[in-house]
Amino acid sequence: MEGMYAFCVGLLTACGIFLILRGRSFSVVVGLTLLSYAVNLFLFASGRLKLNAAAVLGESEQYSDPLPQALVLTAIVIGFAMTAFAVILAMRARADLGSDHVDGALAPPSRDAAPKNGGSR
Amino acid sequence: MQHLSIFPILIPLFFGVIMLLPPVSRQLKAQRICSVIAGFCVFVAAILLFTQVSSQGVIVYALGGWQPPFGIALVADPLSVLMVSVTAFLAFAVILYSVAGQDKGGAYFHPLLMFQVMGINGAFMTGDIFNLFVFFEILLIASYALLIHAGGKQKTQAAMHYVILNLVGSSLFLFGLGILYGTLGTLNMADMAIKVGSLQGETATLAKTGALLLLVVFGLKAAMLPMHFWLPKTYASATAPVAALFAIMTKVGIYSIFRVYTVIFGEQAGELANIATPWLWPMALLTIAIGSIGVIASPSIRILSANLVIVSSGSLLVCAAINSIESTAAALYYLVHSTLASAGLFLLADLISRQRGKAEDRFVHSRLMKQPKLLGFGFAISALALIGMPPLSGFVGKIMILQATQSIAETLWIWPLLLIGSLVTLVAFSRAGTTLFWRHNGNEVDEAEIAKPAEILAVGLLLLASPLLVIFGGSMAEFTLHAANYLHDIQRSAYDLLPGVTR
Amino acid sequence: MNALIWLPFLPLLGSLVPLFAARFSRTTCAFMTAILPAITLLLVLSHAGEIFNGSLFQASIPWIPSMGLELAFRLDGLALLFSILILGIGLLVILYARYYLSATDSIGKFYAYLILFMFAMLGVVLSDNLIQIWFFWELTSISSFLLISFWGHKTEARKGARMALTVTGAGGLALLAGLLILGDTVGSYSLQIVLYSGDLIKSSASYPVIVVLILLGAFTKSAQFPFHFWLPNAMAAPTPVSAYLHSATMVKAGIFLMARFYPALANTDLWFLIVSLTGLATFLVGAYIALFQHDLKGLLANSTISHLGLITLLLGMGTDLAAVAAIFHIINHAIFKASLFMAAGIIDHESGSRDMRQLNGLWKYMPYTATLAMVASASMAGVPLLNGFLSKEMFFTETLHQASLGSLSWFIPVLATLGGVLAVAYSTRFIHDVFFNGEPINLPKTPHEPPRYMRVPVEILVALCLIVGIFPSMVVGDLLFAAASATLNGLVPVYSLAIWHGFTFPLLMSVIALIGGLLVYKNRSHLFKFQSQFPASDPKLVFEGIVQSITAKANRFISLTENGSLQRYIFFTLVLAVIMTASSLMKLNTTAGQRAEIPLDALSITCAVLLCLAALATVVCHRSRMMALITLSVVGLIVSLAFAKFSAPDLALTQLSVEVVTIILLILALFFLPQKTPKESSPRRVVRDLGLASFAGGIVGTICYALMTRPLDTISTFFTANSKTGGGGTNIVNVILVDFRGFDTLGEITVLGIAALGIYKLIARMRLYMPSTDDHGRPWSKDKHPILLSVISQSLLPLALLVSAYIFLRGHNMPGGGFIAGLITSVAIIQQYVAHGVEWIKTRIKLDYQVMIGMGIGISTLSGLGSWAFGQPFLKTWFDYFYLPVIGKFELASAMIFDLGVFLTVVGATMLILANLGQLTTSERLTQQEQE
Amino acid sequence: MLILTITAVAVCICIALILNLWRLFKGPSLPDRILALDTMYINAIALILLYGMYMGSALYFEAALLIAMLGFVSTAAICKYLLRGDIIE
Amino acid sequence: MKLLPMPFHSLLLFSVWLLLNNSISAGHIVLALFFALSIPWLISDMHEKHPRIKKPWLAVRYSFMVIKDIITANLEVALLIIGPVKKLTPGFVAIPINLDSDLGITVLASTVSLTPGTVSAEVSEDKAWLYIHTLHLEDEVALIDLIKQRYEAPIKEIFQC
Amino acid sequence: MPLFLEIIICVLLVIGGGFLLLGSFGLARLPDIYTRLHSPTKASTLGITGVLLASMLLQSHLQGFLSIKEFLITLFLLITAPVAANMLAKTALHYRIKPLEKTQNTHLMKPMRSRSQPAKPSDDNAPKA
Ligand code: NA
Ligand code: NA
Repeated sequence: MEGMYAFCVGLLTACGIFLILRGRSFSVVVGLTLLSYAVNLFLFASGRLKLNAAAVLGESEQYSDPLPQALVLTAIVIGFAMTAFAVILAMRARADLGSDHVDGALAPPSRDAAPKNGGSR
Repeated sequence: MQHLSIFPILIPLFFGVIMLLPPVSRQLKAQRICSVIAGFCVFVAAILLFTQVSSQGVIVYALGGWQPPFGIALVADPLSVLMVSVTAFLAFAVILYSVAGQDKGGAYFHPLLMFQVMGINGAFMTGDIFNLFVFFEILLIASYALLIHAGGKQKTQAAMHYVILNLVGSSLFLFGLGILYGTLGTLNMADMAIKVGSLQGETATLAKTGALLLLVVFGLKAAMLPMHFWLPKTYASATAPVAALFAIMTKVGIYSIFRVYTVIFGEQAGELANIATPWLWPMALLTIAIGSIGVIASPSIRILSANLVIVSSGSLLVCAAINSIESTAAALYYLVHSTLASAGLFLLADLISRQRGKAEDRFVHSRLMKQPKLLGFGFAISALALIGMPPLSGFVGKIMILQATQSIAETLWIWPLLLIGSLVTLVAFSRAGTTLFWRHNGNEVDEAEIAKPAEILAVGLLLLASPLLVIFGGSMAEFTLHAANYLHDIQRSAYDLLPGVTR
Repeated sequence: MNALIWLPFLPLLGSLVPLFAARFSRTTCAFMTAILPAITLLLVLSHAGEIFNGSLFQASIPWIPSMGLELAFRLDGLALLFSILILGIGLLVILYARYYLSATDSIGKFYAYLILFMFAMLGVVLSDNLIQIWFFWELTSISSFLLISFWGHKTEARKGARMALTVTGAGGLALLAGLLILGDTVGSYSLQIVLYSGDLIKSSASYPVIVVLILLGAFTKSAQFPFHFWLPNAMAAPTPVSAYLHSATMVKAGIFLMARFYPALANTDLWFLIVSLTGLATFLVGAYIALFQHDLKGLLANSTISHLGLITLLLGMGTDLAAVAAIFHIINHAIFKASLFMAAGIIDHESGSRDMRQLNGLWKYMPYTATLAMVASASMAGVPLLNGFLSKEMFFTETLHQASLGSLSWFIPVLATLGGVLAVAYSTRFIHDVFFNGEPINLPKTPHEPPRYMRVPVEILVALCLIVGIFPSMVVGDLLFAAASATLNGLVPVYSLAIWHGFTFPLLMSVIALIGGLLVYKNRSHLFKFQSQFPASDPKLVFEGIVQSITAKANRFISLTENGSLQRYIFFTLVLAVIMTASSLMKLNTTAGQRAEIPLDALSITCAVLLCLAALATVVCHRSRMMALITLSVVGLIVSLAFAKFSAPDLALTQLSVEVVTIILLILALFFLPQKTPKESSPRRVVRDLGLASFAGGIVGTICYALMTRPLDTISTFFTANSKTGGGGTNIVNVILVDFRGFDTLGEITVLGIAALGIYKLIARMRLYMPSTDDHGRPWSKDKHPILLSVISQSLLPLALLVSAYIFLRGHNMPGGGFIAGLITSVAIIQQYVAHGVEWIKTRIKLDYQVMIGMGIGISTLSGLGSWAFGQPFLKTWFDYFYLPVIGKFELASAMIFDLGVFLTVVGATMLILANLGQLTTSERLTQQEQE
Repeated sequence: MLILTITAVAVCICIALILNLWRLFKGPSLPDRILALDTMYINAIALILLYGMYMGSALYFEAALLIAMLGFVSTAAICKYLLRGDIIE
Repeated sequence: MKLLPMPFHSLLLFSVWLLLNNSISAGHIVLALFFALSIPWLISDMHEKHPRIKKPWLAVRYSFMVIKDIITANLEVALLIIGPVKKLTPGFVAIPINLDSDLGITVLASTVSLTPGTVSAEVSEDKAWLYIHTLHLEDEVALIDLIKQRYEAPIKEIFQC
Repeated sequence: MPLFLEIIICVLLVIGGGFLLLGSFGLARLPDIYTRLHSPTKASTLGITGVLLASMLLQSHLQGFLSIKEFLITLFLLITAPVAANMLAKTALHYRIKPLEKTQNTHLMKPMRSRSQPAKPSDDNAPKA
């Protein structure tokens, strides 16, 4: 089971990273979401997998490690907040920059536009 | 005073919340008053904490009454109180500056500022590595929101890059944390420091992987090459007080590197001792180099100061790479200096840019400034400080770093880079200063905005820090040495930080 | 501590005086400015007697001990000599500048800079600490920059100042490095110790490095070849500055440095070779260039270079007598060159030009000034009875005693004589070409004598030329001896300051120089013609060109690397992460550990296949965005199932609810984004990214597997043991969240709250692209609120709220909690928004979501603060069991309040985000539809 | 017998899930895919309940309840999006 | 403000709470009462006025009938699904309806969707027609009649609309 | 566990599993979106009800008291499934997805899209406006 689990985590990571490397904000957000699934599963797995061992006193004979679960919960919430911000930022970028490309459709940065002599005289 | 350790976190949180609730939330004026009061309180708390730690030693504050390593503990040690004090001072200046009018142009400026300060202070104070992650996220999300304050295309684009890169960074952080928890089984940094020494063989190898992942994350925050790309645009496009506050943000990354790679993976980490050093060396040196190249290529003050932030990051990373008590002490001094000086320059850039019309802060011919003497004086001060020329604090930091090199090889790598970096900065600043202040068409325009008293006070405070750091350089250097000693000798005091663990 | 400490600081205070005195008349200002330097001079002189008797004054206070920096001063012969020069000539310059500067120049600022420089220079010569020397050294560079660029509106002033600062700054950095190594070698940064550690230093391996670095500092400051080019360009400064800095004091700092470290560093072959050859080259080059200058100040500047070279050469000769001669020439050169600069300034001031092609026959107009200038010039040429002659004689004498070039040693006296010839030639030119040689040509003003008191400083200096020249030992004998003694560590050789030594070889050389110089001057037209064949190169242009080409290269490099492509930045970050982790993972020999694995089952395999296929489909279909969203939902669903399967019901619940909110958010955003992604990655790019992604995925998978198959000993047993007894709950995960690690949760809801605030900021004033059709060009359906959906949503709301309350209340003991409950409530409310629209809701719900966030975080914080009342740390929870007659036993816990805060924050944040985003279009869309 | 039945039913659901995924990929139209997703939610509920029965644990009920509630919300939202573009108006 | 703005919902909430907690202890009854009163009170603004169930007994009978129909419908549909696709005779049907309330229409549409081989696809804007899709359309008129009599009529009676 | 209870549970489970499979089978097999809609809406809903009943019985037995909270899920699904089907049908109509060739009364699709009165069959052939 562990091997399959690890394979899935790796695959999710790979898919997430591939999408993050695309140029469009939506793909990036989807990629980040996939990556955060992978992260959550990974962090969860750091407490090792156990079956029928929910960390609720009296409900199981043995308990899985509750700490990574709590960490993943925190990570999920934070991930949600971050994703939400990124999504709206992507909208804003589309509105402001006229493109949903993560680099926008701006003119090249002013550094290039500056006169070659750098203005020293 | 037993709760003093948590004040630097709770005060901004409390005031941030107050500002979200009516009646304060309805009026900008009330928010400003709140903000200034909060800034002042945080500063006072930080100073009190500083003196308390200086006199009584390290304070461990076990949140929820759960003894570390089981609960989260705040650790007020010399390093963290130093960082918190710098943050508090910087934040106070930034608040002063922003209440003069930069807080307009968008909602929630002051609450966000509070949360940002809370996040930064929390990151410095916490003794728990997952809690460090949480505070990283607080300061990051607040910085995202502050970055887009007052809007504009440049900001949106910069934010896009900044946010996404940091989201990737956060994912890596969690991977790293997962590995470390999966091998060490604990989250308290002192406990990790103890447990890491007994790791052996393949578990140690796995832990090393996690530790190196964290280095990438901290490096990203600290703008370590090749992860520095986000910085110039982000800092240059942010509203002045925000950019000034950001000056401490890269330092959070630096701080974390010192914290993690001297305390946990330091000398006494057994198989994992000093694992970051071989990676830090090349990247730190290249960071200085690329920062210096950026400095010379900078077309405006803001980008110049952003590139200087990269250079200072590189210098600090070099200190981390040297990995000795002296280098850490040097780094801490340099960190305080460079944070305040570059923050001052960011604010100054705004004042200058507002008086130069379309030229803004670019190094081109422009109209005459309204207050050339005042601004010129300020500019000269921050330039001297940042170049590292006497009589201002930069030279002390620089010399301390130079003195901290140990082997000939280190000297041969570091000295030329640092010194040439200084020269490049000197050239850049002399070009900048002469162009900004002397190359004008003589026209004065009436509508140009005069620097307001609060703004001048804020800049003045930040710039004043530099000479003070020199005049009181002796005690300052002594303190940083003390902090560095503590950091490098953590194994001896680790059990004091862990009341819940018996030897 | 004694008065010595105050010596340099009096001028520092003094630099503030003119800023205040500027409001008075210029004379008053000058007078007030002069007071403190004058007092300082008196103080210095008051020490003179004892120093002549061999005393040494020292004073120090600690400053930054860990760095080796202390505030340490020493007043010995050398320092005394230089202090007198700095203060004495400084006072004369103050007087001179009073008349030189025009009414439009800010005299207060000028004096302030000038006195600041005086402070810095005094600091250099009085320092008794290596780092402190450098400290003041750099201050001289800065104040010199300010003075050169005093007329900052002039291009040449800015450029000249920048160049001077760059060159001397670079030298300063070299000097710093040298001094640090020196201090490290000696083991102390105290000059006193260093001066007596000559043998140790010279025998150490780092000696060559030290010498080269320190000399770099000295040579750049003292304008030695090949760093001499900055000095002529610094002539853009007002003439008083040139007289003071660029002849008498600052340029001598390099010389001072060599003299200062003479005991510690000199008298080795390396020293001799570098110093003497550099000096010789500078001596000749400066003299040669000086001859061809048309600018009066240019001539003087280059002659200064030449004379500095001469002194350097003397210091490099390695004999004690040469050192004495060097020091003597320092004095003499300072005197005559300062007076010459002042004279040149007068000429410029009163005739409006410095161009020797225009300036002719001024004798008629200003005979008195001309006389003064002629005397000083003669001293520069080395005419007997003037001070210049004396030291030049000593110089010639020393050149004859050189043997270190072996059989080629005769080169030195010959070249020295050649230099002398050139010196006489340019000195003659200074006199003849300006005061005689026909009539003035096109002068802006009719020249006349300057104001009375403007001449006084020149008069004093010229008088000194004569007095020293005639009564050398009486006037400067003691001073010279003391200075030489300091330079030579007390081992002063026997020397004579007489004017007449009989018919000696040096005298012959002087005669040759005088006659040769006159002849050269007479036939100068040939030389000028010869020189005009070479293209004139302006060092300023060359320097600026270099700086600009470096800037351009840097620009190119930066725009090449920071090309604004986020994909590249992420790529680099990930590549670094991959390299770092891979390098470590390669040492992991066996992936699988000893921990027993859970056997596979069909259900899990099916789910895994589903997950993988859905994830891959998300990648494959990512250009069709809706499709990607659907497959993403599948992935999310399976992930929650996985959490459920592996004993994490809380996680499953959270993941499910977050999933839905995320999907809704993405759908909301998708409306404003293009529906499809264009295909824009090149196949190569895709392959590259696929490679990186799979590599990274492989690494993550490997680590994950390696971790899971190894046993782990964690701190979690503590939580299991204390959850009920210490935290009052049976759901350990929840107890960790609200109690053991409640601080994390407080941070987490703060993040959520901040995110909502930030999103609110983002949404404000957003300009939107609202598609009027979908991506297939179909107009949108007209049915805003389908009837079935509206009715059913309304009925579901109370049920959903009840479920939410249920999940909330059981959280402490069973899977659930404030966060999940908050999300369920939010989803239920959003469902109403979807079903009924914003307008409908607006009239019915009046919740201020921002306040809700504030309340939420506030309540959580306050619940944590409550413990302070009981002297407990923040977030210390409290719980107890109670008994009521009808209801029975029940539990109350402060963690519930904390969780309530979580609940409120989640609802507030989620709604602030979604409702605001939803509202965005509403008003605009209404108007849009009216038009349809 | 119970365990056997549960296993058999689980296999049924596995097949069902795969059929759902097949439809989801095949389409051909978006409503087809959404329908497949919606069906998948229902099958997931069954799966969770079966797991709870298999483990003899009641801890998984809430997860099933949540899927039932939230699955509908997301189906409705996606449909609304396809119909109107803007789901909250 | 009425004490019980939505009595039916209050009853539902009360029983659902006890259902969720699997308990009829005094504490849970108190809580159930609390939620049964407070939630309707909280959201009463959100609720549009719908006709009440005027004939509860009929409603119960109707429910049982629908459940029975669901089961039979499912068997029918099962056969259709398994059977050859060629045999399918799908079709759209427009059913004139005469219900005044949205709730009534919703209940009818839902019932139609859950029972014999039909799915409600659309309600006309004037709420006079219910469009359905059926898997097996043989006699359009008979189908319309069936739906109107078997489902619409009782609903109309239950809600009196 | 008493045998009769076990048998009842198993039967319910088998029914549930069968219908769930059937629903998904129909989803995969049926030829157009409109026919496919029927399959999960009815079969899967019934199937899940079967599983829920089984779960209810088993959990009641295991916990020792009547556990009928599974009813809540059934309730939810019965309420929401028709609405989901309705929304999907609307979407399909909006997307003008062609029904199976032999579908009768396709002329109704146009009024359905515009939510107007049903039109006569002849209108369907009229040129589009
Ligand atoms: Na909307
Ligand atoms: Na039906």
